[in-house]
Formats: sequence, structure tokens, C-alpha cells
Amino acid sequence: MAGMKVNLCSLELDNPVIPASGTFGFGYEFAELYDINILGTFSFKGTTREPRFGNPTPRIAECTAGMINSVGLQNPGVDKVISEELPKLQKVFSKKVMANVSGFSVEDYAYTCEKLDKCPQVGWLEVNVSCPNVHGGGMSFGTSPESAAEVTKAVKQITTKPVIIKLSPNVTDIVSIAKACEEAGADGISLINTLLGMRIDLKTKKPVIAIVMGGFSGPAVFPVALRMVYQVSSAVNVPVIGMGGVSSAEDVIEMMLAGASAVEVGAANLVDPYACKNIIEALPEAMKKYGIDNLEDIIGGARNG
Amino acid sequence: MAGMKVNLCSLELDNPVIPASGTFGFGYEFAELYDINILGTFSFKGTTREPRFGNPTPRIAECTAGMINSVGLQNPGVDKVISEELPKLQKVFSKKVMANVSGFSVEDYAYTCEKLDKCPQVGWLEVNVSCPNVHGGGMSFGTSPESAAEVTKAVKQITTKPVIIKLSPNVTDIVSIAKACEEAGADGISLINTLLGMRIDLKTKKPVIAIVMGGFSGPAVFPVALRMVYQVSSAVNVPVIGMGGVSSAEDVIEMMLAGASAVEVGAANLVDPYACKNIIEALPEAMKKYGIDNLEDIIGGARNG
Amino acid sequence: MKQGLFEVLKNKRLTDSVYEMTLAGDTSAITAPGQFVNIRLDGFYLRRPISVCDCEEGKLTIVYKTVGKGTEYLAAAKTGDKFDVLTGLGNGYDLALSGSSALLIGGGVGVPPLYLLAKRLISEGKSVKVILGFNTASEVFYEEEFKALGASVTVTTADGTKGVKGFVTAAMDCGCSYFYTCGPEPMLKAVYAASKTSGQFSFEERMGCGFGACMGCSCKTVTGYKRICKDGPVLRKEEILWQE
Amino acid sequence: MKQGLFEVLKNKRLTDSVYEMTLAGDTSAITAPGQFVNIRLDGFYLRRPISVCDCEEGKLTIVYKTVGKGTEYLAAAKTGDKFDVLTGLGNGYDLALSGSSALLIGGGVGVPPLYLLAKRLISEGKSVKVILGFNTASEVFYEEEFKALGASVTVTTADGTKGVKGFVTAAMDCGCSYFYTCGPEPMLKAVYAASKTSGQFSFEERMGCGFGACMGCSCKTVTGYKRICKDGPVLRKEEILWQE
Ligand SMILES: Cc1cc2nc3c(=O)[nH]c(=O)nc-3n(C[C@H](O)[C@H](O)[C@H](O)COP(=O)(O)OP(=O)(O)OC[C@H]3O[C@@H](n4cnc5c(N)ncnc54)[C@H](O)[C@@H]3O)c2cc1C
Ligand SMILES: Cc1cc2nc3c(=O)[nH]c(=O)nc-3n(C[C@H](O)[C@H](O)[C@H](O)COP(=O)(O)OP(=O)(O)OC[C@H]3O[C@@H](n4cnc5c(N)ncnc54)[C@H](O)[C@@H]3O)c2cc1C
Ligand SMILES: Cc1cc2nc3c(=O)[nH]c(=O)nc-3n(C[C@H](O)[C@H](O)[C@H](O)COP(=O)(O)O)c2cc1C
Ligand SMILES: Cc1cc2nc3c(=O)[nH]c(=O)nc-3n(C[C@H](O)[C@H](O)[C@H](O)COP(=O)(O)O)c2cc1C
Ligand code: FES
Ligand code: FES
Repeated sequence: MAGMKVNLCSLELDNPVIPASGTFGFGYEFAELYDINILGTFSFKGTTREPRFGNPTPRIAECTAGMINSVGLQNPGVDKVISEELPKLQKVFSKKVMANVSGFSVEDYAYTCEKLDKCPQVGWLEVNVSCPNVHGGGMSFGTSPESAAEVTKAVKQITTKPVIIKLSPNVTDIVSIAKACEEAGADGISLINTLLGMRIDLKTKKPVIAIVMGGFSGPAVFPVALRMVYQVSSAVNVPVIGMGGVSSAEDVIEMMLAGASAVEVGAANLVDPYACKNIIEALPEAMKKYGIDNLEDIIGGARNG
Repeated sequence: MAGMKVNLCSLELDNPVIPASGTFGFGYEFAELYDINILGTFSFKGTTREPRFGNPTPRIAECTAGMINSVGLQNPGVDKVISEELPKLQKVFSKKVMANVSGFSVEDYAYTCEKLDKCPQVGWLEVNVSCPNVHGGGMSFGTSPESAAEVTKAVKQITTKPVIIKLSPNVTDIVSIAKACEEAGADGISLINTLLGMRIDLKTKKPVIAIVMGGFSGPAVFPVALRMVYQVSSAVNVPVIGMGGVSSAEDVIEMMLAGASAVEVGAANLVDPYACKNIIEALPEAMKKYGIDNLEDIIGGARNG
Repeated sequence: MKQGLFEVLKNKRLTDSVYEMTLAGDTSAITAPGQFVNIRLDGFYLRRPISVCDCEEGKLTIVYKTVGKGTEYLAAAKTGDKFDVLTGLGNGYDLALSGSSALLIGGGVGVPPLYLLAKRLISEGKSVKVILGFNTASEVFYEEEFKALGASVTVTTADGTKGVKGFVTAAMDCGCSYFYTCGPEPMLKAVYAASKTSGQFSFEERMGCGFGACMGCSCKTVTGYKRICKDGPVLRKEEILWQE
Repeated sequence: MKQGLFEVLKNKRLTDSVYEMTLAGDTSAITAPGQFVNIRLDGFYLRRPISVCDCEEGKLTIVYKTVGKGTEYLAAAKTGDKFDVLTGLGNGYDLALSGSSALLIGGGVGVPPLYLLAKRLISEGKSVKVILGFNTASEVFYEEEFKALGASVTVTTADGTKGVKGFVTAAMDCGCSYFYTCGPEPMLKAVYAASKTSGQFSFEERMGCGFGACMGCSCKTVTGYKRICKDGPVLRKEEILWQE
């Protein structure tokens, strides 16, 4: 599949398809079903300094063409990720993996990234700045250019690996935040994380999600995601990873035309465990249908002219 | 239908169902199909100081569970609305109508509202602050608490009718904007307007919408709308009109449980011209199913406890 | 306008990508050739606008080309399937202006609405000449159907594999008193430029509602703003203002 | 876990709102009673988890209650309809711990997974007592089916319209060596409190994936965090940490 190769921050991917953080665990559940080495890479479950149980259940609500989750970054903590998860992963995945990192202070981010930076398996650090800043009044790091840039700088200082900042869509001006990250040294921008959403159970008349609101994703958010990928990739010079509702080879192509250098697939993995495999296998046919020889050629293609 | 009556800024509605601005024209197309007096009221097409053709076509793109529009406030201008549309409307609609107003400067808003304030048919002014501020760098009035409050104040000064400010969801902090409007005198808050979205045509590889991006609405946006209605109604003391993807009696109930005093229905009218009629007719059955005697009783019900 | 449930009686493939579907339902809102219907498809948010190709009491025929997921879904419909259809949309062609001899110029899936138009004009005793333009021989459809109505038919193909080689404009010089046309916009522009008589054009636009409520389909004309779905899809030659 | 296409053989109403559906497909991934399947429904984003009620090679039975739009959609399915189903989900009940006489306690649609469990325990030569708890007589299902397996069955109804009046706990004192239970959470808590032997509980939680990938269904246990869908739905009594 020569025509499917893309370059992501100087590392080559066999194809642009990347399971999104939080929807692919550490890969094992899927490795039981298919050889996950067919993936471009994958972004593992959001990892934090300390182990986290996350939020109380219910953590899941169904929506039209999507779902809400309030998992709350359940993960075993960076030390166990390195000592237990990565060695297990090595057995089923021979490519570089994308390490997704979260934190509640700038120090958290730097601490966790520094540890993951030392893992040869890790190809990229994907830094999720959608988490609330416990020292900054609880607003998420991703809601202001300054705090997003601060996290970027701190992480860049302790790693030589490409740092991709993953942005929250719940903002007025995504472009200014992306540009601030780029100026602070980000090697790439990932977007979008989930939209803040909510459902109410008509029978109980209470919110479905225990903590009331949660992150909304799935096909419903695709037009918003595509718009942000278009806006950000038009404004920055670093590669953009596009995600939000991607569920088919056509969606991958549309994201790339909007400006994505690679594409993550989230919720789709949950409703169809073979989603990424099916997308990768459908890409050659879809490329042929739309007259595309090399996916790299179409990145940002909707912009020209 | 005693149990369906709701109070909206001191005016009583027979039921909470209100076709949303821009999806119901000035009512005639629908009056050909059914007696539109069954509606709570309706919000007429966004009206501006001068006549506007709006944006070039294509202005419409389909999405999963929704659509994008970039109509761009096509309307005959406030003078013609008053001299031609309202007299025609009088023949088919005997209730008070909601006047939806847009502008590109604070003066525009005040000018247009002042004229509409004098029309006895107009019950409420719904002031759409999602439009770009031509004197303020092009950012929409609805993206900052200050500019939204400024519009609110200017309009409040020239009218005695209830002023409902209609907010854009494309912001980091909807609550601060709603509160600023309330402090500036708003009698109600309407939300949400459309999310900024985009689609690309894989065949032409160009954006579907002529002006590239447009307003995304329909069932896909419901969880985001519901969340904002919940957040805003929890933070302000004036009534909130909820909208965004509402397509069924169940959706109306869910919006009201989230805190909406009335509910607007937008895109659903376009794909099913009988949508509002069907919703109103289905409400009594749905209320029975969920044990609701009076809709007014459930407003904000998901909050308590 | 009327909303109704229509049942598929037949869904027949005419060419590689063009299908003819006959539907049973209440057609009483359909008043003129050139009007269209708007079809709701399961799993698609917006309806799909398709011209009325033929219509009698209780029966409607449409001819459509598969160009995307929606029309592919339509193509997979089977006898007995039911669709929610809005009928009686648009102004349609005005037959009164035709004079005694009308030229009907259709390109690709612009051909279908001309069928009912030809039928009506002929039933009014008018002479009807039809130019059917396609890219290549294998794409031609409805030639025999038009002939069976009593119309004189010229087929043009861009590659010359059937009939006159070239575009529809190559066959337009026929001495008719008036013309009616429907087809892709470049063809409409060429017909406009080549036409010597007055005539009527049917336009396409992406639609939100299809019945005049959303202003999604507006265009500028000499006589003001028009909604393609309600004030159109048919515009008179004198009204047209070509964009850009 | 396996993904497969299953065809509806039968969809039979058992009570006002409870249905029994038999499906044909590849059941090879189903290894223990108490496991569940996750069913994709057209027009719904998430799959619906339903316990395996009975299972043999190529044939799967589920029993479900209509509580919302998804289960209503299932109830409308007809023979021949096909569903995309993930099978072999969850750990299921551990039969090895049962000892010689097992008490099975089911409440409402917690009854179905106990059926395959009873069948397997009985085939291992164990004595099986079953308590089936319902609100009222008209809601009772599967009493005869359990008897036909050779289990001794006690029905309880909250309103006393059938069998023992009261909750399942009213009939629990039976001298069995071990118990297995499934039902609504308040019932599970009551069984936990009333139980004198060890046993296993099957839990429900809202699920994203159903196969361990999303952490949507986690709970805290004595032995650490567990995913209801993968490390459960069955937990041993000793592991359980009740929330709030
Ligand atoms: C008044 C009118 C009459 C028409 N009559 C016919 C006819 O008789 N036969 C026929 O084959 N086609 C006709 N068309 C075009 C037909 O509507 C489109 O081919 C069809 O909507 C494509 O749907 P899709 O899902 O297959 O394509 P997609 O490209 O997947 O559709 C995506 C969206 O774009 C819209 N769209 C795509 N192409 C067009 C188009 N050309 N015009 C308007 N909307 C479009 C769709 O309706 C949908 O909302 C007519 C269009 C109009 C406006
Ligand atoms: C492991 C497991 C086994 C189950 N086995 C059975 C069974 O054998 N028979 C049976 O009738 N029911 C069973 N259920 C419950 C069944 O999954 C729900 O009744 C069903 O999902 C409701 O779907 P709905 O669309 O009708 O309801 P809605 O309320 O409209 O569903 C909305 C969303 O909530 C979820 N949901 C609603 N109720 C539940 C619930 N109780 N548990 C988990 N998710 C829920 C749905 O899956 C869906 O995502 C089981 C649940 C689990 C977790
Ligand atoms: C269950 C679930 C858990 C998630 N956990 C994380 C996470 O740990 N870190 C992160 O950066 N994003 C997380 N996300 C966000 C996704 O990676 C992705 O950005 C988002 O879901 C949009 O893509 P989608 O529409 O394809 O799901 C999670 C999403 C879901 C659905
Ligand atoms: C075609 C179209 C035109 C619209 N025009 C206006 C408008 O003129 N003024 C306004 O305040 N909102 C306008 N809106 C926004 C709607 O009133 C509503 O806020 C939004 O569509 C969300 O509701 P929905 O999801 O039910 O469509 C328009 C929406 C659509 C789809
Ligand atoms: S499509 Fe809505 S007005 Fe024409
Ligand atoms: S539902 Fe996804 S891990 Fe259990």
C-alpha cells in the first residue's frame, strides 16, 4: 500500500489510521481479534502521574449518532504503564506507539512525559490538554492559549520525541490555542477531543451520567471536528491529526482533504471492534474511487484554490 | 391541554413548542399545511436593518443526523418585514410572534428592534448575537460577555417587550456570557444557535458550502445543546429557551428537565414540515408515559437532588 | 404541497447508473411538469429532490442517477418498499408560453422532467421536438419513450457513439417557436447562449427543505431573489442572472 | 469474543413486556453461562448487552424486557432478520465453586442467565434449587422451563399473586451449599445481606464497548478495579464493594 504511507513528525506511518486514546485500551482486546500491526500506530489510554480509578458510574450515555463518556482517565499510572502495559504490548505490537498523557498541573505533565520519553516503544507524546488545571481554577489547560503553551513548553523541555498537543473543541477560538502551542514548540496538533455534552434519563428524570456531563463523540461531531482541522491546519505549519466521528475510509479522506496528516478513530472502535481494520482495508478502494494515488498528496487539498 | 401551558417572560404559551428562526420563514409555507395557531408561538426569520440576499450557494450540506446551512440571514429588511410580512402573517396567525433580530453593529440591533417593538403582533424580541461584529474585528457579538451585554443594553433601552438574547454555542464559557446578558437586563436566554461546521465533497475535493463553513444543527447537536441549557439555566434566573436538535416530544421533555421554559424546533421543520404539529400532538401521550401532569413542573427537574 | 407515503411498484435499471422508479400514492398535489418531489430516505437527514418524470392519478414515475449514497439507497429499493415523499414542489414549466412548436432540450438526468412536459404539450396539440444529450451511447435512455409520445427526437452524444456528435447545442437549430430545457448548469449556459427564441430553464440547487422555508436554495434573478425550490426550479430565460 | 451475523429464528412474547428470541449463528465463542452478547441495532449508536439465556452449537437464546427504544426495536424483529452480534463477552459464572447443591436466585430479567447455568449444573449432576422473583403473577416467565430441566423451583411475587409473597429473600433459606444470583441491584444487595453461604453475583452497568476497551463500566472491588464487561459481569461475593 505505497499510496497510503504518511509522515507524522518525521516518523513514517504505513497508513494514516490511528485508534484514538481511550478507545483502544493498551491494544490487547483488539490484538485478540486481528493483527494490530496493520495500524498506522495507536494512541494508548490517557496516562497520568498517579493511578486513577476515574469517575463513578454510569460513565456512558447513548446519543443520536454518538455517545457520551465520563471515564475520567482511569489508568494504572505511568509507572505501571511502563512496567506492565508496555512490555505486554511489545508482544503484540512491533511499531512505535503514541503515548497519550494527561495531567492536572504543569508538573504532572512534565513528570509523566519525562518517564514515557525514555521508553523506546514510544514514538510520539500526545499531550491531552483537556484536563482541568487544579492549580488554575479548574478551567482546562486547553481553554486558553497561555496555559496550553505552558504545558507545551514544559513537555518540550524534557523530551526529544515529537510532542503533539491534543486540543479540546470546547473553545471560542481553537486557532489561537493551536498557534500558541506551535509557538511553544509543539511538533503537531491533535484534534478534537470530546465536546462537552449531557443526556437526561426521562424515566428517572436525572442526568444519565453520574457526574452529570461528559465527553460527546462519534459521527455526530464530525462536521465540527472537520471544521477545526481545516481552521487549525490552515493556520499552523506543523502536522495536524484529525479526529472526531471518523468511521469510514471516506471520513479519513475527508479529514485529510481538510488538512489532517493522519486520522484517529475513537468511538467507532467501541461499537465495531474491527472498525480500524475495516477502514484500512477499505481505503485503497475509496482512493481509487476518488482518483487518489497518494494520500499524502491530498492533505489540505480542500484549501487550495 | 392545560398541562402543556408554560409562561415565557410573562406571556403564556399554550404549549412550549416554538419553531426556530430561519426554519419556519414567516409561517406561510406551513400555514398551507396546518393551522399554525396550534404552536406556542414561532420565531420568524432573522431580520436585519437592511434587506439581505445572504451568502452565495451552495448554502446547504448534509451531515450525519444534521445539516449545515450558510443562508447568511437572507431577509427583506425590517421595513418590508413590517409592511409586508407581518400583515400577511396576521391572516394565518393570531398569536403573538417572536421577532428574531440580527445586526452587524450595536446600532443595527437597536434600530431594528425599535421598529419591531412598535408592532403589536410582536410578543418577544429574540436577539441573535451570533452575527459578526463589523466594528469589533469580525468576532461575533456572542463570543464575549462584554459585547453580548452591550447589545442587550442597547436593545433594552428602546423596548418594553421581553428581550431574549439568543446565544452562540461556539464559545468556551457560555455561562459567563449568559450571566452578562442577564445583568444587562435580558428577560430570557435562547440557546443554542448553530455550531460552526464544515463538509467537503469528495468528488470535487472542495468544501460543499460556498463560503466554506456554516452553521451545523439537527439531532447531532442535541447533547451539546442540552448541556448548555442545563448550565445556563442553573446559573441565571431568567427563563431559558432550549433548542438544538429537538425532533420529538421526548426531546422537548428532556430539554425542559434540563431547564428550558420553552423549546424551539429548527432543522426538524425542514425535513418534516409537520414536525412541530406532530410533536405537539405527541406531547400528552409522552407526558403520561413519564408521569408528568404539568410541563411547567418539570422545568429544571434534572437539577434537583 | 402534500406529504404522503408512496409504495414502490417498480425500480428498473435503464443504464449503468440510471434507474426508473414507479411509485403508488396520492399525486393530487402535482400540478405541472417540471415540478419535483422530495424523498425521505432512512438514515439520511435531508430529503432527496427528484423531478417528476411522469405522473397520473395515484402513480408517479421518477428517473434518477446514482451519484452518491442517497441515490444508491434508492437504487436498492424493492417493490413494496415505502417512502415518505413530499409532492407538488416547485413551479414547474409554464406550457402557455410555448407557442405552436416547442423544442425540449435535456441533458443526462435533466431529461426526465421533459417527458411529462412533452406528453402534456402533445396532448394540447403542439408540435414537440426533443434533443436528448448524453456523453456516450451506453448512457442514452428514454429515446423510444419520447418517440412513442409522438415527439421528433434527436439524440446527441459527446463522443459521437450515437446520434449527432457533440453537445445538445449542435442540434438546436430547428425553427421552433419556444424552448424548455433541463440539465447540468454548463449545458444550460450553452443553451442560453445558443438560443434564438425565448424559453424556460430548470435549475438544481442543494436544498434544505424543498418547500420554501429555509432560504437554502436562493438565487438572484432579474426580477429579484428567488428560491429555486418554490419560485423555481423553472425560470424564464428573461429572468436569469448567471452567477460569477 | 467473536463478531458474527445472527439470524432471528423466533421472537416470542413471554409476558406483557418480556420476549424470548432465538438466533442462529456462530456460538463458538460462548464458553460459560452468565456471559452476554452485545447486539447492534440499526439506528442506535451503542450495542445492547443481553445475557445468554440458552446456547447450543449454532443457536442462541436471549430473553429480554422492553424498557426503551432499543429493546422495543428488538421486540419488533421478525424471523429472518439479521443482527450483528458480539458473542462470548464477560467471564460468566464459575461452576466449579458450586459444591453439590446450588441455589439460583433470579429477579425479573435477571432470570435468563440462570437458565443455562441450571442446565449446566444439572448436567454435572448437581442439585439445583431456583428462586424466581417477580412483581406480580402476570410477569412470571420460565417457571416451567426450569422445572423441565429438573430444578426445584420457587416463585416469589411482591404482591403475592403467585407463589411465595414477598421478595426472593423470603425463600432463600434452603440449605444449599452455594448460590448464584442475577437481578436488579436492590435485589442483589438484599441477597448479599441475607445470604449465609458464598456465591456469585451478576451485575449490570451502562457500557460503551462491552469487551474491555473503554473503561466505561468499571467498578471497585476488594481485589481492585474491575470492568463489569470483561472482568465481570459476575463477581464473587467476597470481591464485592457496594458503592455509596
Ligand atoms: C429540483 C431538482 C430536481 C432534480 N431532479 C433529478 C432527477 O430527476 N433525476 C436525478 O437523477 N437527479 C435529480 N436531481 C439531483 C438529485 O437531487 C441529486 O442527484 C441527489 O440529491 C443526490 O443525492 P445522493 O445522496 O446520491 O448524493 P450525495 O452527493 O451523497 O448527496 C449529499 C447531499 O447533496 C445533495 N445533492 C447532491 N447533488 C445534488 C444536486 N445535483 N442537486 C441538489 N442536491 C444535490 C443531496 O440531496 C444531499 O443532501 C434533482 C435536483 C433538484 C434540486
Ligand atoms: C451484562 C448485561 C446483561 C444484560 N442482560 C439482560 C437480559 O438478559 N435481559 C434484559 O432484558 N436485559 C438485560 N440487560 C439490560 C439491557 O442491556 C437493557 O435493558 C437495554 O440495554 C436497554 O436498552 P433500551 O434501548 O431498550 O433502553 P434505553 O434506556 O433507551 O437505552 C439507552 C442506553 O442505556 C443503556 N441501558 C439502559 N438500561 C441498561 C441496563 N439495565 N444495563 C445496561 N445498559 C443499559 C442501553 O444499552 C443504551 O445504551 C443486561 C445488561 C447488561 C449490562
Ligand atoms: C471512552 C472514551 C475514552 C476516552 N479517553 C481519552 C483519553 O484518555 N485521552 C484522550 O486524549 N482522549 C480520550 N478520548 C477522546 C478520544 O480520543 C477522541 O479524541 C474523541 O473521542 C473524538 O473521536 P471520536 O469521535 O472518533 O470518538 C476518549 C474517548 C472515549 C469515547
Ligand atoms: C436554515 C437555517 C436558518 C437559520 N436562520 C436563523 C436565523 O435567521 N436567526 C437565528 O437566530 N437562528 C437561525 N438558525 C438557527 C436556528 O434557529 C436554531 O438555533 C438552530 O438551528 C438549532 O436548532 P435545530 O438543531 O433544531 O436546527 C437557522 C437554522 C437553520 C437550519
Ligand atoms: S430549499 Fe428551503 S427554501 Fe428552498
Ligand atoms: S464497557 Fe467498555 S470496558 Fe466495559
